Amino acid sequence: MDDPMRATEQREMRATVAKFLDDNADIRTAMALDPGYDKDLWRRTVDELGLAALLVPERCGGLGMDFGDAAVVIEEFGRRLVPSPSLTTLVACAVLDQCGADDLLARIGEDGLSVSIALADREPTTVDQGRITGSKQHVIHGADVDVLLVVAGDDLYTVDTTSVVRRRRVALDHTRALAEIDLTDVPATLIGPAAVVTDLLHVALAAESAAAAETCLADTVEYLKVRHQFGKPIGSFQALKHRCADLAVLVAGARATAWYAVRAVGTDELASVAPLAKVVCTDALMAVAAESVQLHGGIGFTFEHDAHLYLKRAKANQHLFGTNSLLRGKIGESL
Amino acid sequence: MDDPMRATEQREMRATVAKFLDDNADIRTAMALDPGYDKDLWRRTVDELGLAALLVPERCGGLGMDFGDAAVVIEEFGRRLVPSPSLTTLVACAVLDQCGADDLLARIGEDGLSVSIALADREPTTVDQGRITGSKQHVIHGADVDVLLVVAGDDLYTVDTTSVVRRRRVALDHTRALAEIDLTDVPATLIGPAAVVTDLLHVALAAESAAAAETCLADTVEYLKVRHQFGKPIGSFQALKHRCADLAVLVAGARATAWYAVRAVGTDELASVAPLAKVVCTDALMAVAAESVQLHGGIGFTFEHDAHLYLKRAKANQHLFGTNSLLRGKIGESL
Amino acid sequence: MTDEEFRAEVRGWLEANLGGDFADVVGAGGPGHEHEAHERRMAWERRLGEAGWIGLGWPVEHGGRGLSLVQQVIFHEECARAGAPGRLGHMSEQLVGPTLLAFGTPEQRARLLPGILSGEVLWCQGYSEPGAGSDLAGVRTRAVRRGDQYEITGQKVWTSLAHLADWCFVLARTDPAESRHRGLSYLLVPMDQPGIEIRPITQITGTSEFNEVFFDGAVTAVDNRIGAEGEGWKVAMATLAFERGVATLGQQVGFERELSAVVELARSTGALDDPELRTRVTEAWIGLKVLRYSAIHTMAAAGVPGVEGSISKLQWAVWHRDLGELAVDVAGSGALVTDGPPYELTDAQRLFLYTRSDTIYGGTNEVQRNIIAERLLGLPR
Amino acid sequence: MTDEEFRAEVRGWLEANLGGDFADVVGAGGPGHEHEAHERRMAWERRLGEAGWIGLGWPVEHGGRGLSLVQQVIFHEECARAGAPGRLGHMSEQLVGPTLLAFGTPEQRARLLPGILSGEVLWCQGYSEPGAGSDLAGVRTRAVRRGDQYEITGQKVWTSLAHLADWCFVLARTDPAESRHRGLSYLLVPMDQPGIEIRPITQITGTSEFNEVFFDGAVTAVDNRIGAEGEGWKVAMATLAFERGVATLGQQVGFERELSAVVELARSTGALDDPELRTRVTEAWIGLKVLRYSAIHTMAAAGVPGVEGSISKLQWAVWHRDLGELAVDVAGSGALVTDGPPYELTDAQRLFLYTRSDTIYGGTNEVQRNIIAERLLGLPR
Repeated sequence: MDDPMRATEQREMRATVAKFLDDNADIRTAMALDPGYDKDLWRRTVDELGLAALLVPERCGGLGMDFGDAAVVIEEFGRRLVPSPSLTTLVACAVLDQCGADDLLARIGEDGLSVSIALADREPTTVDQGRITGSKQHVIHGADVDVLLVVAGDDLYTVDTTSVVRRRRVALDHTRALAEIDLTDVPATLIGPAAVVTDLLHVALAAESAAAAETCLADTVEYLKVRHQFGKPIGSFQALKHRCADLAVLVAGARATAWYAVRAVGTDELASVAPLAKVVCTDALMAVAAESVQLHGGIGFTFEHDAHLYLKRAKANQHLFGTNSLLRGKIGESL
Repeated sequence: MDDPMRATEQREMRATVAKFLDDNADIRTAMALDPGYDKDLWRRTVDELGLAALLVPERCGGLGMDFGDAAVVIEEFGRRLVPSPSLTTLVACAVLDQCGADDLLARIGEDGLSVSIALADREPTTVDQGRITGSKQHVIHGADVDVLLVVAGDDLYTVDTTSVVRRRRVALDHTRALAEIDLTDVPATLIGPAAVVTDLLHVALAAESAAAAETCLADTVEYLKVRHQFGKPIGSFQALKHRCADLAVLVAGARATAWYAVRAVGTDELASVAPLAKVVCTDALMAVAAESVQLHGGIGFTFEHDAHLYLKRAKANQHLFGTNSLLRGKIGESL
Repeated sequence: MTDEEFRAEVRGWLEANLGGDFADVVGAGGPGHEHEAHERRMAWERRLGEAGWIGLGWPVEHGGRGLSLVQQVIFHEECARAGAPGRLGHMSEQLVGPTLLAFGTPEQRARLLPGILSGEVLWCQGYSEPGAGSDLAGVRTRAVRRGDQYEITGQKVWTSLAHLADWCFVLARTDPAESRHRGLSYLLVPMDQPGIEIRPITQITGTSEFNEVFFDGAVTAVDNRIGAEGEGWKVAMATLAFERGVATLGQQVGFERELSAVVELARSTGALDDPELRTRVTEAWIGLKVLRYSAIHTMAAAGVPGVEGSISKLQWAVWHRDLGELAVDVAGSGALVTDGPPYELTDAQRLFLYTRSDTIYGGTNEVQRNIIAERLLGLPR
Repeated sequence: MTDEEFRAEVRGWLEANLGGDFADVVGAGGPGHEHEAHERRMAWERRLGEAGWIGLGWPVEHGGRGLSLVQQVIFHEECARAGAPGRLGHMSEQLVGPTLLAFGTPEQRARLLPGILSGEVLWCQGYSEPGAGSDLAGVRTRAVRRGDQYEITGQKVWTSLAHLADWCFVLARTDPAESRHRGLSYLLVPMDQPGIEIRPITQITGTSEFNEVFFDGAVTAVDNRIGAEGEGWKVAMATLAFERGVATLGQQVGFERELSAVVELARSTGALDDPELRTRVTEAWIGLKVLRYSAIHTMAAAGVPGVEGSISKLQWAVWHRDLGELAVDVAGSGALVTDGPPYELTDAQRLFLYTRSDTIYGGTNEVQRNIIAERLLGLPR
């Protein structure tokens, strides 16, 4: 959702990204590729949209845009479920900027590097004299990105990707490959505190999920307008209309919440808003995607139709970087 | 719901009770009376339906019927929300029978005494050398019944009603008066173990609530058939139809659960089924009553219409003798 | 003036007045208490009017202050925060005023706006009828023209404040040959006349906020018709859109206070340690944040909301109703009895019962869903 | 034989066979595994047939055993408890058999029932079409009579087991001049012929259970029509009612096993200590009890259920779908990845995805709600 304060500017950028993806992204092909995303598309994303340089500050030769702009890109990728390391690359750049990791930022912007962040422990991660040992899981496109940031304890490090063992796992969500990463006494460069990493990932997932929910609902509504049963469009059946209306309320709330969370980046409010936004927006996507499968009937249960891709993305987003029940539990503790 | 195994016999009894109540019970008048119920109606209930003697064994001069029969009576009172100590009297008789309290049972049957059970502690209840001290609350019609059974520790006692202080409280549910009872060194007669008291109260509330849910849904459906808006009966609007259908599923489940619980009285299964049935059936009533208010629109928000009486009975039943969240918590512990 | 300066001004004024000679009405007339302290709350309306706090968003040339949406919200927020009494002038200011501004003649504006701005003249709404609740086009109250007057006969219902109001805005059928939304007119009718009888309706809370109003040959001047004869539907629909305005954000301060009370209650009854109730409290808390972000977003994005009003209404009404049920559930068995005779409800019980009306009045949930499905999503009728 | 003796007999036989040469199919073909072990499961059908376990409730004169509903339920319960493989003969026994018993001619019964009873002949269902899913009266597949044959052209969809079945029961339009539910006939069509093409449909689980079936001049003898020409609607509706029969109670044993697995998973992931998930697990457990009591009650009260079937379908489908989501939620982040390439789902993931079909096939939730609202509650169309 556009920041109303900067509506015109962001609207143009959104339109550019949208057109680029509509013209070039082929989700079905990409998700069937070995890395789980289309590396050529990534290259063109970098070259034509300047995605890698988007959040790289101007002092490092980048475009120096802010997280609100990044959210626009994340949303357009997200609403189409385009497999891509764009979300993690953008979040990583925002983090690196806060840590003042100018050299790495310059390199990412210049060479158009893809980045991911290894957050979730598979086995405990420890750092001893500048070397990390441990194992990470659920690293988005982690087997294939150029740069890996690793969270260990309260700090964030970067590691040489050739010194770690990276395994692609088949993910429930076909459109988002996940990797396991083993680190054995791997030399690591300290980047700074990891404090905002999780918050920014939550905000990114929130923005993506709200946008995906919006698109999934719109697609479902369109289907209800054309699909006829009992002699009329099924979208004229009031029971379905009311369910769609309830979903529209959820989506409106999710959009507003995501937008608020994006604006909270860089403020004290971020720590409390980010997990809440993640929960609200991914739950909204799940509700919409579940109804989308149901309202499409049999066709919604086929692999061929996209409804299940939204369903799987929804469930994955609910579970990534802290399950929603866990996050809600923490929110409850703060009452 | 009739026990299918004894369908004919119970159907007749149900019809008799139903006719008696339809002809004689005036809920609005009764709930406005000082005791909160119609004592004359109680007297006629005893004389004409033999309610007090229903569960009194034949050896004590009673009718010697079983809890399935009692459930039929409880349901017919419950579905009409008739204020009456009949539920507690019947449960008390079932308990007294199990404890072999023949003298008291004979007296109840013969004199048509009304009975209630003081279960919930207001202040801790202790027994010392045959004397009870403590305070009880939420005693159904407790300020006005002839006989009071008091649970203290694991045991059930009867106390002289003139030796206790009884206070009527205004209840949320206008159709079920509740009392507080203070006991100060009151002589008490031990009746037996209190083990099944709560279970039987739960089953009784379950049966009552399932029946009330059924009637409340039927009344709502009738209203939807006659109320016209936008040029047709609002019951023809599919969104409302589907919501009623979902309620019908809930009610069917509640009826079956209540029926199963009633049949479990006297078996080992009772302890696990009773609280579950109480939860399921009172929740179903709440769902139906809440939708009933909504579907009646403005008129459902008036004191004059009965919708709110079901809503209040539902909420009260959810909270009586262990709130549903508490009971569900206990069920969860048993997993 | 910056928004923060404005906020300080509002706060200062409220402190002086609610801390001063209006201390007795702090918290009066909130949800479930609408029937209380009418006289003092009418005095409060006049005090607001004197100080220029009515018509904040109206154009300056019509006696308003031409303030921004943000500042209007600030005013409502501060009022809620300070425990200012529930407004009796809500319908006057939020419904009739904007209607006059949009559809009134210069003469009508000059005659009727000042009384609203001064807080001295109270209005009530004459839309719903026993046979036409959600379906306003089914209105059957008739107005027959006799010379320069209309003679009105019929019955209205759910008219809050009818017994206090000076005027009622009535949707009536002026052309009996037409049906549905054609042939209706929007008439302003003085309440103090023999042809009008008012009967209070007792609600499920045991109190009365609403009334039935019987018109039996009540009269009003033709000059009191807003818009052309037969154009009443258009005027009435616009009025309904005004209803869902900036008050929503201010309302949330009240929600916040209610939720805090529920959390406190939950803490005291131990419900916060119950897994199920704890989860529901958390969800209510999250839900309120979403309401807040939604209101802020709507305001920032659009200005005056259109169909977004239906989304907002549905969203908060459901949240509020759920909060009401949560309140009695965390109260536990304490919710079984009331504070005292005759039927003095606890706050939790009041919230439980009162919020049942939220999903009904001002357009039922069902009507809001129709609007969202058809106008926002474009689903076919 | 008492019910308990019967149960002992069933249990003994199952132990001997599933503990013996059918040990390899224990647990095969359950929800989400429908596509597995077809050959061995066909052998299992034949073994059931040999031992007389098919057609338990059918009249003795037609080769059945005339057992009571309770005993039929016992058989299904014991099968589920022993982990007997998912039935391939479900449609043969539960749909076609009862249809032949109710509407077939003596010749048709004599010719077709034995193959069903022996477990040797498999049937599939040809009702749904791409344009007519929930709305069966919209069927467009046509059957043109040529002499003593029908020539069938059209497309069916969601046909499970089409690639294994010997016969398909097809709802086709024999009178093109009629529309909706008039002019349809109920035809039995042999699958092994050139005019039929079968294409598997890949499901969201990544596996294939259902097919599209294309009829392009496929033929069947007029003798294979059940009921009169043009009376197919009546026959098909009766078949649908048969579908919701006694299998429900047996099915619950499977549900119980699934729920136990979810509880175990929750224990192992710590989800049972999470207030929210713990509450949901408890609710699932309570819900299963309600399903069980409901099935027992329906059986005791009514015998063969009518509209009660819609209540039961809606009730269990929603419960099962919720269980599927609960399964992946208690699995937590473990549900993010699968057991291995290519797309080998965990049990929890499978349940999550597979149960999405429960609320769609065999009459969507929406269709069931229509039936309940109109036929049980009598609400107007």
